[in-house]
Formats: sequence, C-alpha cells, structure tokens
Amino acid sequence: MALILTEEEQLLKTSASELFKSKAQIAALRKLRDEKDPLGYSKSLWKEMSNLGLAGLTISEAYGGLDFGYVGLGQVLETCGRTLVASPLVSTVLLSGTAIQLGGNEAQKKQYLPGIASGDSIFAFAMDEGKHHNPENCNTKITNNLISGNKTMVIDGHVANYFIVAVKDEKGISKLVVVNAKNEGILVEKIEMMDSRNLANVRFENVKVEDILDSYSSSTNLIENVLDVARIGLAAEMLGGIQEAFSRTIAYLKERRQFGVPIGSFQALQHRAAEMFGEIELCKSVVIKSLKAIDNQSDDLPKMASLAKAKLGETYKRVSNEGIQMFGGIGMTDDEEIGFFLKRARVVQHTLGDTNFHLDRLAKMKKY
Amino acid sequence: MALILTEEEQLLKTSASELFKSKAQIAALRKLRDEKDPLGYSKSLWKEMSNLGLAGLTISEAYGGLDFGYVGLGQVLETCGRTLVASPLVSTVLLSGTAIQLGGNEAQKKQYLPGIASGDSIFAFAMDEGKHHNPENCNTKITNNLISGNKTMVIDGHVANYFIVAVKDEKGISKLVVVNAKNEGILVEKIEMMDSRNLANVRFENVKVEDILDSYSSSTNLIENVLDVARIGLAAEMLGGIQEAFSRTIAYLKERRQFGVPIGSFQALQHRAAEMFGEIELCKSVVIKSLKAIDNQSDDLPKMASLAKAKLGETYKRVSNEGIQMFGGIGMTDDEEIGFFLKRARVVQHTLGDTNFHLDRLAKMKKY
Amino acid sequence: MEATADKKDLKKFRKETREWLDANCPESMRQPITGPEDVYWGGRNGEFKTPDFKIWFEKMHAKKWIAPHWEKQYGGGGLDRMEYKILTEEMSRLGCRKPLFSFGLSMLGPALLKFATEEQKIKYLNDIVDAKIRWGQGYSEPGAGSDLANVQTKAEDKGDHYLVNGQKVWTSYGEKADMIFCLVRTDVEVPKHHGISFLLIDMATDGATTRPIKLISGKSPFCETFYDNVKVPKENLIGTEGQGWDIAKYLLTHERQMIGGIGETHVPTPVSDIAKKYLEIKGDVMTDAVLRAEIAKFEMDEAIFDMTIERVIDEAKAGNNSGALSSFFKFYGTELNKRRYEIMVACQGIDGLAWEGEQYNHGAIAKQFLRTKGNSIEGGTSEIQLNIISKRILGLPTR
Amino acid sequence: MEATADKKDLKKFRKETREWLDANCPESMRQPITGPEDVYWGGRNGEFKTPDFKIWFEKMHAKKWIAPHWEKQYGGGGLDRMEYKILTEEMSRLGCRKPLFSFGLSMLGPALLKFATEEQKIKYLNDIVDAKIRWGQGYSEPGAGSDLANVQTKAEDKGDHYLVNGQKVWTSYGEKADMIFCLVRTDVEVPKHHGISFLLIDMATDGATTRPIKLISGKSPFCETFYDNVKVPKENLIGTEGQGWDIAKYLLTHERQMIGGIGETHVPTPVSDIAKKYLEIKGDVMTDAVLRAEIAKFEMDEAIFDMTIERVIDEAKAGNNSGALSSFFKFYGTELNKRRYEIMVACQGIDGLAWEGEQYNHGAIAKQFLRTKGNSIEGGTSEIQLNIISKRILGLPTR
Repeated sequence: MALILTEEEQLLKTSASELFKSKAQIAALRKLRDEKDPLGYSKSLWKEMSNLGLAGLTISEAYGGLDFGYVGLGQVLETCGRTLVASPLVSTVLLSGTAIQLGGNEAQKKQYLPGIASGDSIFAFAMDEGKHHNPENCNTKITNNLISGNKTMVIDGHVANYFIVAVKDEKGISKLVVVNAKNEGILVEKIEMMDSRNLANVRFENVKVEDILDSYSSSTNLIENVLDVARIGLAAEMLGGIQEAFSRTIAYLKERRQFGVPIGSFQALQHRAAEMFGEIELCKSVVIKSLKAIDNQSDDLPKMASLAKAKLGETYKRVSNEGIQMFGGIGMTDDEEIGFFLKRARVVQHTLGDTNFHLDRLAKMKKY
Repeated sequence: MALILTEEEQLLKTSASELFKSKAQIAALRKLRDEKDPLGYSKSLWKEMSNLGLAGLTISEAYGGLDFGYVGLGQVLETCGRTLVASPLVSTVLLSGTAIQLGGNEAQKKQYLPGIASGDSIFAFAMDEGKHHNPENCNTKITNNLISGNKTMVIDGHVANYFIVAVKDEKGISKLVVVNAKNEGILVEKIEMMDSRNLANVRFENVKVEDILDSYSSSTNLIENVLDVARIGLAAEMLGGIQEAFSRTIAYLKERRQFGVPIGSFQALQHRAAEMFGEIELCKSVVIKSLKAIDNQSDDLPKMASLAKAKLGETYKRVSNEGIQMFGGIGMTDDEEIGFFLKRARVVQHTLGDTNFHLDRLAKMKKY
Repeated sequence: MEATADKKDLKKFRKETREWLDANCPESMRQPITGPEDVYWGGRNGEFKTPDFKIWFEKMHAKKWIAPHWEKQYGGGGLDRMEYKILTEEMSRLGCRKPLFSFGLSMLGPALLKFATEEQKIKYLNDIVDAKIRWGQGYSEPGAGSDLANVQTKAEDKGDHYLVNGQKVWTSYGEKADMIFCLVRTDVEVPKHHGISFLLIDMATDGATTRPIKLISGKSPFCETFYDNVKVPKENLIGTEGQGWDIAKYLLTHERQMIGGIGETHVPTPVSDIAKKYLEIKGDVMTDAVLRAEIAKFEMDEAIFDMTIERVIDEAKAGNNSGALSSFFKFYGTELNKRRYEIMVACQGIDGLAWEGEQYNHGAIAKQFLRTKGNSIEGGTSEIQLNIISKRILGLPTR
Repeated sequence: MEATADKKDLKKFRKETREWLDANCPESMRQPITGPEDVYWGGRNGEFKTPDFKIWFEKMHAKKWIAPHWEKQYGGGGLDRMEYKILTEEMSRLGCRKPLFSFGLSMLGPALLKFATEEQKIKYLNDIVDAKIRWGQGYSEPGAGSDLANVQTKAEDKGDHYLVNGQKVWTSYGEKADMIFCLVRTDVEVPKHHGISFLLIDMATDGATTRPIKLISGKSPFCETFYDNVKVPKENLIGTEGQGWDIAKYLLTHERQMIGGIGETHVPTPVSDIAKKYLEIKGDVMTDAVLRAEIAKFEMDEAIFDMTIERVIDEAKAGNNSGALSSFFKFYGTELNKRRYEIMVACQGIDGLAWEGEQYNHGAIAKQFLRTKGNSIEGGTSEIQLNIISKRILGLPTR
C-alpha cells in the first residue's frame, strides 16, 4: 500500500479541481452568504458534482455508485477544501452514505443508496447534543419506533430529506436510525455559522422511525466507525484548505513590498513559513495514510482518525492564523479571501472532535 | 508596596555581586566539580558570605540575624544564580532557616538560629521521597520520638549538621522535626547531579528526634508555607541564571560572525531574542512581587509561589535551550560556560515542583 | 513637613472627589460599556444615546474634568499628577465611565501639547474638551502598512494653503470624523522620513470623502479616506514642515501602550470562569486536560503581565524611564488578547462559532474573536515591535 | 512475464538470505548496540570487542556484504536495488547488527563513487570494505560553523604534493581516525565556494595531530585536528581542484538524512511507555496532565513524521524526486529527538538528572539528553535548514 495516488485517483482529483475552478471559487461561497441563500449550497453545482459521480464515489456499483473508495472521496474533499466549496458532500456522502453502507441491510441499502449516489436525496447525520462533540453524550431515546431528543450541529439539517439519528434504546444501547424529514414532530432551526455555512439544531418529538441500521457487528462500533471515517474525510478537506491558505500566503510574501523589499525576504517570516511547510508535509502523510486505512479496513482506523483530525486541526489553526498575520491589514478585510480559511478552520476544528479531544483519545488508546 | 528595591536592598545586591565576582565565578563551580570536592561548596566562601551577614538576612536580630527580609535574600539568591554559586544558602537559610523561624518555639529558635546566622551550622531539609516533588507523598513515620523513612533529593544532605525532616505521626498528621546528623541510624548517600552540585538520599532508621517544630497554626500549613517561601527563593536564583544566560547569548550574537556578518543581524534570531526578552521582563515582575509577598505575609503566597516557580521554570528552560542553540557547536563544549546554565535549569526545575506541578496547582486553587 | 501637608491635601482631595463623583455620576453611567455605540463621541453630529449621557458629560465638563490634567487655558482641569491619579482611581472604583470618548483626547491632544503653537493649542484643545470636533487618524496608506514612513499622500504648497491628494486607510470611525490628523508628504526630494508633515484636515472640505472597510468580523469600524485636490489652510500644519515623522513616532508610543492594555481599567472575566461555564468539570477538574493546561498557562502569563505593568510604572515613578518598553507591552498585550479569544472560542465549542441568532448573542464571541486577529497588526505589527526590541533594547546589529 | 520471473528470483533471494543470516549471525550480534564502544570500527588499530564481532565481520566480509550494493571490483556485493532492500529488511527482521561501522561506508564511499578516478575507487573502496582504514571527516573549522564554505585550512601546491596548514573541528572520533577526508582551500583568489578542494589526509603524516573536545555531556566523541606543514601527495585529491564544495554538498545531503533519522532501522521505545514507568497513573490516566498532553502531541508528531518518511520514499520510488526535502527531514527529525529527550527527563524527574551512580545507570539519560542538544547544530543547524527550505522549496526571495 504505497502512500501515493493511483492514476485514476489523480484523474478524479483533476476533474473535480476543474469543475470547482470554474463553478465554485470562494466568490461562490461569498455569494451564498451575502444573498443569505436558504439552502446554503448551489443546487446546480451539486447536480453537476453528482453527474460527475462524486456523490457515489464510495457507494457500491450495485447501488448506483462508482465503488471508487475513500482515497478517491478524500481527493474530492481536499479539492473542495481549497476553495471552500459548500455542498452536501460531507453530510450526505461522507457521514450518512458511510453509515448506510456500513450498517444497513440489503433492503435498506437498496432503498437509500441510489438516491445518494444520484444526488437526489440529501441526508443529515444527527449525532451531537451539546456544543462540544461527545459521542457518549446521547439522550435521544427510541421507544416503540418513535424517537425524542435534541440534536445540535447537524450539518445540512435544514435541507435534509432524511436524517440519520444516533439514539439509545430502553436498554441503553446506541443505534443509528433513519428518519424521513417529512415525518411529524421534527423542529429544525437553521444556524448560520462563522464559516458562512449552516448547521441546524433539530428537535425530535415522538418522530416515527423508518429504519434501524443494524447490520454491523455492534451498533456502538458502527457509530465509532462512521465517525472515524468522517473525521478522516474532514481531515482531507482541511488539507485542501491548509495548502491553499499557505500557498496564498507564500504568494503574498513574494508580492507585497515594505521598506523597499518583498516582505518574504525577511528571515523571521521565512523561518515561520518554512516551519509551516514542514507541518503541512506531515499533514499530507497522515491524510493519505488514513484514507488508505479506510479502504483497507485497517484495525488502526480509530488511531489513524484521531491522528489525522488532531494534526490537521492544529495545523489549520496555525496556518490560518499566520495567513491573517502575514497578510497584515489587508488580511483583516472581508474583501480579501484569506479570512475565509480562518473561519472555516475553526468550524471544522469543532466538528467531530477538536485537536484536544483527539489527543486525549490517543492517550486513552494507549492507556496513559 | 512599590515593585522596586530599596536603597539598602540595592546595596546588598551590589556587595554580594562584588564578592561573587572575585570569589565565585563559574570557574569556581567547575573546580569543585573537576576536583570532586567532597563538600560540593567552598567553606571559605561560605565563611565570607556569613561574615557579610548573608546567612542571617532573614533571621531576627534577636537570634543573631540582620532581619533584612526575603526581598533582600532574594537579591542575594539572584546574584548567586548569575554565576551559579554553590553554597548552603538554599538548604540552610532559605529552607531550614525559614522552617525554624516560622515553626520553632522561642527555645528552638534560640538554639538553632544563631548557628545558621553565623554560618557555623549546615542544615538540610528532607522533604521528598520520590523522583518527583510531591508533598503529599510522606511515608516517613514518627513513633516515640523516633523516625524511620527514606528521603530523596536532600540538598546538602551529605554535609549537614542537622536535618529538618517532614514526617507523619501515628494520626497521620504532618510535622517538621529536627534531627542531629550525628545521631545513630542515619545513612547518607551523596548523589552527584548534572548541575555539578550534590543531593543526597537519606535513610532514617529509628533515629532520635531533637525537636518538633510546632509553633505554627497548623503543621500542614507550616510545611506548605516553608515550601512556598523556598519556591520563591529558588525562582529568584533562577532569575539570575536566566538573565546571565540571556545576556551572554546576546553578547555572543553580537560578536560571532558567519557569512561575513554578526549572527545577531539575522532577523529570525533577533525575533527569538526579542521574545525571550519579553518573557524575562515577566520573570522579573513575578519574582519581586512574590518576594514582597513573603515579607508582607500576603494571603496570596501559595498562588504567588506557584506563579513564580512555574514561569521561571518555563523561561529558564527556553532561555538555556536557546543559549546552546545560538552558541552553536561552541555551546556544546564543556569549555564554554553556557552549558552550565542548561544543566542548572533542569535540576532547579525539578526541585520543589516543576512548571507542570505548579500549573496544576494553580488550576486546582481556582477549582478548574 | 511639606510632604505631610501635601499628603493631607491629597487625602482631602480624594474624599471630595469621591463624594462629588458619587453625587453626580448617574447610575447608568456606572455600568460597563457594551461597545463603541454605547459611548458619547461628541463632534458636530454628536448624539447622546440617553439623557444620562448628556447629564454626565455636562457635569464633568462644568467640573473641567473632561481633560483633568490639561492646563486650564486649554479647557483642562489643571490637576497635578497625583490628583489626576486619584481622580482616575476613584472613577474606576465607582465604575464611572469616561464622559467623552475622543481620539482628540487620547491621541491628538498629547501631540498638540508638545508640538503646536500656543494659538493652535488654545483653539483645538478647547474644541476637543468641548466635544465640538470628532477627530480621526490618517497615518496608514494602502501601500504602506508597517512601512509607515512610506507616505504617498502629497500636500503641495500653494501659498496660503496646501493642496492635498492621496488616500489613507484604517481610520477608526473615519466616516464619523469631523477632522482628521494626517501624515502628508510635503517634500519628495529629501529622504523619506524627512519629507513628512503633520496636517489637520477638515473632512467637510470639498474633495474629501470616505468609504467604510468591512472586516472579517463583518463590522466596519474603519474607513478609507480619499483626498482629491483638497485645500487645507497653512495654519493647519502642526510643528514645522518635515517634522511629521517625529510627531507620529511620539503618538505611536502612546497608542501602543493603549492597545497593549496599559492604562486599561477594565478588568476582564477570568477565562477559567468562562471555561467552567461551558466545559465539563469533574471533581473540580476540567475533563479537557489539554485546554485546562492552556488556560493555566494563559492565566499565569496574564497575571504576570499585569504585574509587569505595575512594576514598570513603579520603576518609572522612581525615575527609571523604560519608554522603550512600550514595544514590548504592545507586542505581549496583543498576543495575550489573541490567546484569550482562542481559548474562549475553544471553551464554547461550536456555539462560539455561531454568526447569528438571539441565543448566540448574534455571534458576539465569534466576531470579537475575529476582531482580535487585528490586534497584532494595527498600531505596528508584532513583527515591527520585535524588530524595535531587538534593535533599541537589545542592541542587536542591523545588516 | 519477465517481472514475474524477477519476483520469483527475489522471493528465492529473500529465503536464502534469511537462512544464511540465521545460520551465520552469532546470537550476541543480534542484540541492540549499547553505544559507540559496542561496535567494530575497523582501521589500523581496530579491535574486536569479543570473538563474535570477529566472526560476524569475517563471515559478512567473505559473503561480500560489507558494502552489499557496491560493485564487485570495489569490494562490494554487486546487489541490485531490490536485493539490497531485501537484505536490509532481513537483517533488521533478525536484529543483525552491521558488521562494520564506518564513515568510509556511509560518508566517504558515496563521494568516491561519484567523484573519484577509477584508480582511487579501487584503492580506497576496497580498503574501506576490508576495514583497513578508519576514516574521519574534516569539514568544520573554528571560525566557520554554519558558514561551511568559509574554509581557512590552506593546501599549497608544491609540485608533487600539497602543503597543508590549518585546523579542523568536530571530527567524530578524530583521535582514532587513520585518515581524514578534508575540505581545504587551494585557491584564495576566486570566490569562496570555488577555491575549495576535497583532500584525503593520512593522520600518520608528520605535523598532523588531534585533540579531543569535551562536550557538555562529559563525553568526547569529537576532536579538533591540527595540520602543521603536512605534506599530502597530489594523488590524494578527489575530483578536480575547486570541486570540493560540490562534493561536500553532495555528502551533506546524505548526512542530513542520516541525522534526521531517515534510514534508521532502530525503533525507539514509545515515550508513553517510559512515562508509564516513572509517573503516577490513576485509572489509566497520567496525573501530570500537562506532561500527558505534551506526550500525546509528541507521539502524534513522531508517528506522522514516520509516515512522512514512508510517503516520501514511496513518492521517490514512483519517480517523484523530493531531494530538497532532506533539509526538512534533518530539521524535523532532530527537533523531534530533542523533544523526546526533554520529555524523558521530565518523566524521570530528579532521577533523570543524576550524573553518576550505578542505580542511575551512571547518568546515562542526563548525558544522552545533553547530547541531543547538538542534533540541531551538527550537520547544518536548524536555522540553516529553514533557510534552505524557504529559499529552495518555497522560493522566498533573498535580500
């Protein structure tokens, strides 16, 4: 398992990159924000992405997907991260698609996956119940196929056709269930976030459940496994943002002149840039290795996921902070785009566990 | 309580500085090390220090001291830190003198303090029982006026005339007791440390106790109080070492040439130096403020002690590491003296609690 | 004996001051301010948000305590150093707000006192105290950030007036300023530091316009200002032609101390208290151990930074001038503030990153957090401060 | 089909290699080395510490596996890339030590292979493989640390020989070296990088002397070497006059990868395991939460640094040459090692700072800790590596 991309994966990355270059620059995100778009993403772009097969990359061919694997999805997510593309890729494909693929039985897969692969169904994954990610904190209950509880930070919750909801049954066992968004008793409140994307707080009051995902060895493991896959996917997205913010900063250091010289000729800035370069080299390695760990169903998945999310979170914070500082006053303006990376860095940091959460998890894995 | 020195304190500092300049440069410590001096300090220097009154600075005039206070002792300790003067000042005056002054009754003070003030008695303070400072970890027991237990990291334990030992009585109450080093049942093992000074492991087997220091509101508070005073005193010594290591480094940056220019003209080194300068400004403030807190018997003493020991520990580590790095290959040689500060920084870091210990203590004080 | 007499007088002054403040400061003027809209700025279009603002300003104005330490002929109260200190302490003790927020008081005033003619002082200082003019600062230009001396805005000598052409950026509340104190280039022949002058420009003059700058926080506290053939009377020059750089440097030192937190009376909530509100605590210990360590380190540095301000003030009083330290205070104070907000956002998790909505206080934390990123840029970047420390204090060589 | 045949051959080679190693490597030569005294260095005064050392060297020597990848005429084994990799893997699997430690193998050899004449190669490479000569490196000089090109040691052309005068420092085990490969200045007229040549000097020559350098760790692994009118035959020049700087740069890249840990087969104990041995653990959690966080961050970076080596090797195999990354590896690897030892000392508390005494393993940890401080200085300081990254990789401008 060499840590390089296959030709097909490289090709996929290039074609995603070309699509986003023409249709989804940061200006597109700015437009969604300034127009207070009710969806928070472009339907036509999502249609084009789906037509390219991006929504079905990780879905088996039997259910309308391309069975391309997570290394491939990771390349697309990384490319999204470069221009901060807003789309249902994370909510629907990375989180929910993975959950159904891993935990659904044959009938469930047949029912839900083709809609995901075609881009027609939007799924939201409702996991957390507080301001901090904590899978152990689950007070949403299921009784007689009805669920009740409050979920927070639900990505794309305001536009979902279906919810996948983490609940506990009467015995306290965790489950993932599928809920149709049209069912009665669902109260969705859209929250506009700093990164100009949307989360939702979702309240379920005796809502009927369509399906329980129960084709996995243990449902607790199912949830952890889905979360780990998604953490790695987010790390791939972060890698794109980090590289883009860094290369914009380096370009600015070469271009901006002060005291008659380019500011990139100042050694103090050079050393900080060189150190960041090194951290980014590390980021690249952990992202590709952890993506491969998904496709290879490695036992190391939890460790790899936490390494990736912890390291990328730390580095995105550093690189986005340095970006603003090195751009100086210009970096503080809304007109300049570097600030968008700072904003995204913080929101994605607090999605599915921040650096601290994962460092703690790594220590616990090794019992220290 | 302005955070400046009085004229008397300034004068004291100057005269200590002159003494050490002629008698106790780092070369003197090197000589003690290379000759494997059994005492680990110079008796004649200690005599001169005592003649100047340095051993009695914090002792009341009634017992032969100068009653000069801890701000004064702090200035002497800071001066000692500059050339890493090896003397019984910490063991005998800062730790044991403080213990007797705070916890002894009239008779005990009369008996022990004059010997300390005159420089004739060497006292060692036996507190810890492991490799990490932890006042709660005390398994040395007192029964029928006899003590038994193993003490570690006892400064000057190998040359002491008396020990002050932390013990627990049958009810589990902590006490400080005085033991004559001539008594039977004491096994002293001298340990040469990285900083060319000596600690001792001391084993007490049914050793007769001379006195119990019990004239303080509570004996647990007595121990904490003595430790806090000593932590602040050590911080003062560290301040001297930090300033000296830093100013030697700055001097070297101006003098050493590479690529045809002084290396101090490289901006990356300049910024690191400027950041260290700032940290040292902070160090100066917490040291003088905490020394004044001792003399003013401030309620804030525990907090001040932990702030001082934590901050100075962090900064000494940074400044001594940067010292070696900026001196380059020369800094790695035993001939060059900058390495002595690195060595002292680590040993004093682990004496009476390192930065982590005190950060944790500060958090506990504020219940978080 | 004289010292004792003085002390008695000061004691009396303190007592009377406290009583006067207590009797005259409205209750609502003793509450912490909530933001830049919650203060009285004065100026031609100045408005009092509530009647209490007006009462408080007028009482203090009548008492001559708008600029308590300026001399009386300039509208000041003529208080000496010790009296001024006592007044400040007593105001802070009762939580009294400043009756007037004004860059005229904090920035322009000190420059006028040192560099202006007597006539200029009497005119402009009194206007400041009377809140007649709201002032803005015009130093930075688009091409010159840290390289402040690279002033391109030109002022041509046209006999009785200067003709000004150019552009300034980063003028705080520039769209509300009646007048702007500016650095302009009056001589292009001499080395760049020597051809700069300090000019007062009335923004009501033809050709002077402003445009707000939207920040990453979504707010617009700054403006760009544009000068297109703006005629400025000669008497608006402060100091002599070419002295502008000296005046600017003098003012920057003041500004740095302000941004670095020196002289701030506002005591922020300990971050550990905020953390306790938002994070899980088990047996008095935060379960997020990494964040706990970060908070402990932050609170250590914050506490010791405060001690350092105290020490340096004490040393200054004792005659130990540490003026060069202002760069250190600017650097450390702003970096600390950035750390503070990183921790606050970390404590509040995803809630701290909401941008709108009543229950998230309309994204106040997220927006403040973003705003702090500018602290280490405005008023001289952290890098510039480190340069100054390494050169002026440590004496490290330039290449 | 050819590829398949190749694969089969390799499988066979692996099997035979493993069997041979297992049959021939003495048990004691499969134990980790304890230090630089615990290996065979060869040379004129080379000694085998135990008979097993001799057996192992001679077996490997007879098998031509001292330099398995060199061509046979130079004493090598003539293995191709894949075979060499397999041999390395199998040795590492069984824990076999290298039969010979030699700067001739690791540093001089690659330079000779690239720059020497055929005659020189045959002579010196065979001597290296036969362990006849112990080599030392003579690059650094007292006045030139990072500024390596500032070579002052002079070699004057005296017809059939060079007359060498000067001084070198930081020669590893210099007092034990039979010969030294040196940078010397053969031309003082040209720019400094162009007047340097690469010369082999026999330390038995009249006028060549050494003096050990005592380090802060108390050990003396390095020497100063002095050259006082030392006559060096012309044929000892490698490459052409003035080519010395190119050869040195080529070798430094090798050295950096070594110091940065690339190609290290030794897997160190996880620091968290060491921490567990020395620190209080309650319910599987270290009570020193600050250190715990530091360890978690260190282990994160260490694990991902290893992945980065893996990735870059994989990319190189795929034809993606990332040679410029050697500076990054040198920088990051040495900084990581310093962090490792800071943590190890913190874990062991005061015990880790003892300098002598059996129960403290004679201060081994303290001394290793001190030694690591040199990692970021030797072989090009961290600052130099960051300069190289910023210029060569990021393309940031010089002034």
